Amino acid sequence: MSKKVVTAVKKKFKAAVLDTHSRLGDETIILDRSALHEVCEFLKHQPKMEFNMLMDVTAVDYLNREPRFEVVYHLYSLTQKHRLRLRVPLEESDPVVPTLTDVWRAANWGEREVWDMYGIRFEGHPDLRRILLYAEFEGHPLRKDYPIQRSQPRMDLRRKERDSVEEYRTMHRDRAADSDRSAT
Amino acid sequence: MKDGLFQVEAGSQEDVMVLNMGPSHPAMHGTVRMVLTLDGETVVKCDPEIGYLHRGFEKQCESATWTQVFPYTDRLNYVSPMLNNFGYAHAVEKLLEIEITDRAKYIRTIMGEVSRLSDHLTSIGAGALELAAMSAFLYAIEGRDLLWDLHEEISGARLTVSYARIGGLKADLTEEFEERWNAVEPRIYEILGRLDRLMTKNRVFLDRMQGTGAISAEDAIDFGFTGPCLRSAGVAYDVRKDHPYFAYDRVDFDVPVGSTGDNYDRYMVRLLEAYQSMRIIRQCLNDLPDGPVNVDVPSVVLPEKDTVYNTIEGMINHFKIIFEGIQVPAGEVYSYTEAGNGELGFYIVSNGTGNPWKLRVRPPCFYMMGGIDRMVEGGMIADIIPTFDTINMIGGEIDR
Amino acid sequence: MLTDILLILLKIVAVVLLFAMPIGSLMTLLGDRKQSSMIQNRVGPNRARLSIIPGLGRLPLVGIPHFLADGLKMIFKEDAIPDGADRTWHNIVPAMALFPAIVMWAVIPFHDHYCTGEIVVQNYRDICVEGQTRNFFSIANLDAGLLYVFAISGVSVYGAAIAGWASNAKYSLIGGLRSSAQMISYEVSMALSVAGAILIYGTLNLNEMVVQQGHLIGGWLPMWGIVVQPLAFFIFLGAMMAETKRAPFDMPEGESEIVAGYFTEFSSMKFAVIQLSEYVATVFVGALIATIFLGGWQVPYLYGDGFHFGNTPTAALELPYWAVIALRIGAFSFKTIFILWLQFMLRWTLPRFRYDQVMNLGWKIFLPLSLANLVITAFVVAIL
Amino acid sequence: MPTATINGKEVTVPRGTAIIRAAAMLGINVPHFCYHPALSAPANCRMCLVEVEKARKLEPACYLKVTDGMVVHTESEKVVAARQAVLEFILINHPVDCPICDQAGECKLQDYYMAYDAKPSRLTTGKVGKVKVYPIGPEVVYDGERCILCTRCVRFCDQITGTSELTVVDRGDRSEIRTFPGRELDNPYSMNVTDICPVGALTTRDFRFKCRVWLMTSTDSICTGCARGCSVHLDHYLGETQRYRPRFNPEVNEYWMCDEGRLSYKRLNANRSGALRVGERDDLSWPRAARMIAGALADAQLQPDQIAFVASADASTEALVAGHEYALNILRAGRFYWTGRADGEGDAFLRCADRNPNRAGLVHSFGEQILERGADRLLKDLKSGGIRALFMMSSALPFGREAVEELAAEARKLDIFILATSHAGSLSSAATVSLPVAKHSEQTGTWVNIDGVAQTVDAAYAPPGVAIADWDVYRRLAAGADAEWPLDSVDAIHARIFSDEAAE
Amino acid sequence: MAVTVTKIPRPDRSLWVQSYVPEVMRGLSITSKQFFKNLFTKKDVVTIQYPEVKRDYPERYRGLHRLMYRDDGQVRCVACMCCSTACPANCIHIEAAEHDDTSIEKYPAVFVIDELRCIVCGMCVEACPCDAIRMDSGIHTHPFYERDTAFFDKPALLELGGPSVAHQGGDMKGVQGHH
Repeated sequence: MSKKVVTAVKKKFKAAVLDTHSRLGDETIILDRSALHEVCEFLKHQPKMEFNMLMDVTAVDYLNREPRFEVVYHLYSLTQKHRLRLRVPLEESDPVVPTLTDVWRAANWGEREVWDMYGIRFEGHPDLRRILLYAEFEGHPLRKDYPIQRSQPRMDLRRKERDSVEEYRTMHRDRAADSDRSAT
Repeated sequence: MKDGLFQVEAGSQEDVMVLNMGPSHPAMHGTVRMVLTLDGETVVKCDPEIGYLHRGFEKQCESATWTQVFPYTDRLNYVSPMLNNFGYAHAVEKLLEIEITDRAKYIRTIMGEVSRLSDHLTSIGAGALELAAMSAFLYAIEGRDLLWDLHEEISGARLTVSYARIGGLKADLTEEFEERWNAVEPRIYEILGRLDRLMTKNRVFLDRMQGTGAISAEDAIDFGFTGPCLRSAGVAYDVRKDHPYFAYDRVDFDVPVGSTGDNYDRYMVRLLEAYQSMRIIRQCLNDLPDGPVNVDVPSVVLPEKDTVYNTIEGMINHFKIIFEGIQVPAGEVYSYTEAGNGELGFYIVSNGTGNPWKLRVRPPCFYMMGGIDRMVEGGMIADIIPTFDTINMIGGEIDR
Repeated sequence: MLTDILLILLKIVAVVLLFAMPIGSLMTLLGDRKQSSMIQNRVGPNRARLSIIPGLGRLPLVGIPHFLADGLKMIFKEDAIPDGADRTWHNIVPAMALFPAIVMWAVIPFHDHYCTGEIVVQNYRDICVEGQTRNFFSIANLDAGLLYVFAISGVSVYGAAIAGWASNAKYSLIGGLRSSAQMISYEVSMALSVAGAILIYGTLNLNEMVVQQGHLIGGWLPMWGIVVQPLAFFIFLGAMMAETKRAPFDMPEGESEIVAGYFTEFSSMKFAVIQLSEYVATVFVGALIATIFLGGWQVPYLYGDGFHFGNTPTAALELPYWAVIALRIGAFSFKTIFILWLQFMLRWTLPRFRYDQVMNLGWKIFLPLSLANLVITAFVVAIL
Repeated sequence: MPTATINGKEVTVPRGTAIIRAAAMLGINVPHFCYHPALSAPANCRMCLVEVEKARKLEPACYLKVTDGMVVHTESEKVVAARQAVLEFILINHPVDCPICDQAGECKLQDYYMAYDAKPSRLTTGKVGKVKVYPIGPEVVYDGERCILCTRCVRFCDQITGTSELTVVDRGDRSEIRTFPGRELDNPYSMNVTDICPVGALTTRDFRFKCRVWLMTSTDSICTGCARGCSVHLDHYLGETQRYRPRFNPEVNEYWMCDEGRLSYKRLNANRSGALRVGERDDLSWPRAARMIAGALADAQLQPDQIAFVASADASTEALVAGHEYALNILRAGRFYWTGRADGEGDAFLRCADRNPNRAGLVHSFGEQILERGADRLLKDLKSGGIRALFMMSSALPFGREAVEELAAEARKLDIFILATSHAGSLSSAATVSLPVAKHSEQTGTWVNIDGVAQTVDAAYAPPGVAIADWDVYRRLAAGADAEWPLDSVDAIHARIFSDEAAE
Repeated sequence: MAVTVTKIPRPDRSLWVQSYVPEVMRGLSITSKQFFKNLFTKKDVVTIQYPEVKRDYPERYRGLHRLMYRDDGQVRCVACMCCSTACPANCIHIEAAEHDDTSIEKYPAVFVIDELRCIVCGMCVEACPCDAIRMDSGIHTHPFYERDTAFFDKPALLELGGPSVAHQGGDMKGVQGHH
């Protein structure tokens, strides 16, 4: 079932598909990051594929391998009941992938966690903050070169956090401006 | 009122208040913080902040042997530890390409459902507690304790069970297990009935639950909801049915599905699923096959103690597994099981050694928390409480 | 004159220290802990123990030593005042909360006026002949007793509101705001719901109300408030519970939402006093409901000289006057405690309302219902 | 040059190559017990049997030479069955000793059993008991029950050391390894037999029960016991070196090392000090201490002739280069000395009389003439006065305790005595400034051996306390003196060392 | 297998429900039933009065560790370090030493378990190849007032222990070595 998906993607995005395999029944496409967004849009909306769920986003650090990082997406189709894994290799020097938040909103938190743990940036992410760790944390702990016993420096008390009232006011002003515009 | 601390001015629409709900707050179980922007009592903006219970689960696993990961998985969703155990074992077995024995499958199904029951009872009970219906909570907890007695009976611990092993189980069921279950079963039914009668039709409860924290099926899918939360929105996705594992393809059970995705539906899904779990356990106990609980793969399963004590062959086998860990072939696998809160995924990368190279958990409530702002914005502060509860976020799982 | 003052002081001491406070604070224990434990299949407090009778060992005494231990603990706890709080008000507020809760007791009649002479029962009333009636069993026999109650309960809102404000904490503030809104709203339906009873009994004097409830309709049914005003009873019960911020109307403290509401930032004895005032108020609710709706100190068929079955001038079963008084005070206490028990049962059974639902209930349900009740009662009274 | 096909892959090897070697060239490991590349092949363990096409039976891969057109299968069904049978036989009398056996974890029997057999034994009779804990030599203990009689140890003593102490006594299942009457396994290379023993029959007294092998981490390093600089596996656990094992290096030591060198790891652990002390203060940070030292040196207003720098033949070339740079340009020393261990006994095999691991590096950095100014000369010059400040690199001294005390007493009289040291001792307590430095197991360094072979090793674990690498000490001292410092990384130092060599 | 779906009913808001009273009464009937039942009979009370009454732990209960001993009372452990290797919490510290008796050869000179660090997973018991360590003492880890007291050393662990009945070492014991 999902073999067909792999074939179709291979056919349509010939240049971007670096490799495919289906070990243990997990269909996998290794993709170039340039086509990631396009492929995902295709996978989500194409009939008979309908990958309407992004199950998980994570990354793997293959230290001492070129390219070092890989972002891994697990997709699922609730209608077709099939799964697909997308892997996007990334160079250590340039760990950036386009965000998928506009395709699946689930990517929001998943990508935040990958950023937090691996320091892989997601271009176009609306709110790329650390999620499990605090903003002052130094380094990205799931990288293989982060020693497991490493301790973090003591941080100062935060004087002031993000000003949510201010954010809300801006939001409110924008909204008011919008409604003014639509009124006139 | 001192300026800058908080401001309450009359009249203007713009004047909102920021309220830090948590991390230390009675209802934010598992220490979560929600930065709320309030207009009166209405939530206009919610920014959930997690990570207060982050323990570096995935990092730790990378330096543990495959077997040593089990105690860590106990502490993921600590209300249903068995399900995490089995989910992880299932993933590694998939990577090892091992098919566990029939008896192990049935036992895993039984104990998994026992754990699921305890998870659902906790969620229902805690929801009642947070709506101040204390008695319902304690009834549910009483039921949960009975179930944990069963955990203890067969694994030696109530919560940190570490019961599964790769290729099978740590131990077989005890002889008295069925007897114990026969004693527990009517009491659980009684407790479920009591909860049902106390709450399901009570108007105070309905007013609090119906129409609050609702999420549409499209949004739920988009946010990656799974489990009871997705089913409450009307999507009948249950890993146990759609991709059966263990003995789930051999038992008969229904999938309760809601329609609106509000708190009431989530509560009902859990309540009805609890009844289904009871059904599954009964069926499995009736058909429980005989035989060994561990597969016959010496490189994976520790040999019998007698063999270890008395033969060099058993001793060598034992030693190799203990100090090297199970040698899992290089490769990657994504395995999924239905945990208490939804699809519990394990993405494992092995480089062929005794330790996982990468062990990613897909905690079901992580993605649900990602969508919680959508569910509470526009509601009132008080609505956060049942919404947060019916999502049943477990700190150990979301923060890992 | 001096004896009058002494008498009043004695009565105050008796009511406050022997009835309201002990029951109020014991309820913290028995109602909140022991009763809940029974409901929830637990044992409840029994670890603190006392040895009262030598040789019997240390006894749990249904948990009463816990209450003593708690009090002792509260005294020695640190009194923390948040940074930036208004210290003056923060310190005064517990007293402000306790004051109305205690003062309200002034008008509760524990028994009819004491008759120094002989009692003749006429038309279900005790009539004192050849003697004086002395007010021994209520602190003040006000003709506007009920109005006094409403007036004082109107004051009690300040305790919670100022406690919330003076703490300089957001949760406290929300709690304070919630409580003031809620208490003020429910006063309306509270007053309106008893208006029917006032019409029927034609008095605001609580003792007189009780006396009138000794009437037997058709010679067998006591004319208790609950019999003639059943709807008002439920409304009044609900409204009073909301007024005292008891579950399921405990929005102002709703611990799962706003931590502990207006008393989040109170600790040690100040916290204890606020708690105590709440419980004293709860007991007062019991006493007031018993007075208005459950016949107060009345025991059915029991009058000054003994039991009468029907409108007979002589008692079917004669009793000495002291026994009658004892029975009636006992009955009153029993009724009060029953209402308390009921309140606690409700508390341990029901989930909490949401803040806006409470307001809806008050304004959209209780108010129209009590108005309707009033109108219908008025008609009926007018026709009869 | 015959060409053979092994497991379907072709390989061309020199004539006379055994199949096992040819397979190794292809990356195919043929399991074996008795075969060792440096020893003769008796083919007695039968573990390396492989299937050679056209041969009537299975052939020992360690013994049979490759011939042209030979087709070999090393993992065929027949071969695996044979291995299982061999293992079953070997294990018949093997004791259930893994818990008390030091070899557990690196035992060939364990590895092969899991790889090939993993089946319960069919043995029902009792096992044959033999000698346990037999003191076969001063450094080595023998366990007869665990021995599988591969005779590697016997051949080692015959063919490598030529001392021939060992032999096999008795017959059948009572055979054991023994020394010849009146002899002991006491040659200076005796502990090598424990490395080559594929099971736990021969274990060293030193490492016995000290640490389980699977707990240790192994880092490639060298032995600093003498100028040979044998390549070793440095096995460490929890920041402490547990043992040395020889590492195959055809240019230096092949498969072997001497007992004395093997036990020299003890110096890495004894009396270690990681405390930084300036005067009476031991709570200083490195930058602060460096500033104080620079200040004190400036305040003393010394002439170059009053300042002496003592280089060490123990130190790595990096340390010596950086030390030289520091002594010349920042310390401005006018006198140079060197210290090192006194010469010992050498032989024609591995042991050198020169017990200093890096005399070549010393000469490279400081020039040939420094060798004339040794520790004795230093003592003499100190006594005669003239030296007011002394900087001494971490080093061993070539003379006995009394002379060391004498040197310490003289050093106490100096205005400034800076000692970079990794050990606590009388000299370090005599120093005005004691700078903690790392040992060779804790830092990157290059050592040049007696034959001019340079070996660079990496740190195995972190140094104790605030100790740092030698070259880093000079970098920090330079920073404290606000001086320019070109050698601010190992790479920079390497660039200098190797460009110098290229220039020569 | 087809997915059997049950649709969740939405309760109709009849007057029965909307008027609060009947459902409140129903709730009260449940709670007051429990109340009176427990007031008079204590039948449903599940609380265990802990220090006076102790629950029996099941046979498999994992409690405090104990070290088993040989027939002659010596510690059975041979310091093979399997338990400390298998321990995910790293709470077992063992120092091996040579025993005078060559049939024992190796014994733990130091055997310390940090019971506070222990996560009671039972991996050590599973890993022990000598039946030397067990967790079936039936005693749960009690609270410690000082950190030091949480370290259980060999004598303390042996005190909880008992003679091991496991037959061990194959038939080795029956055969005499010829030294």
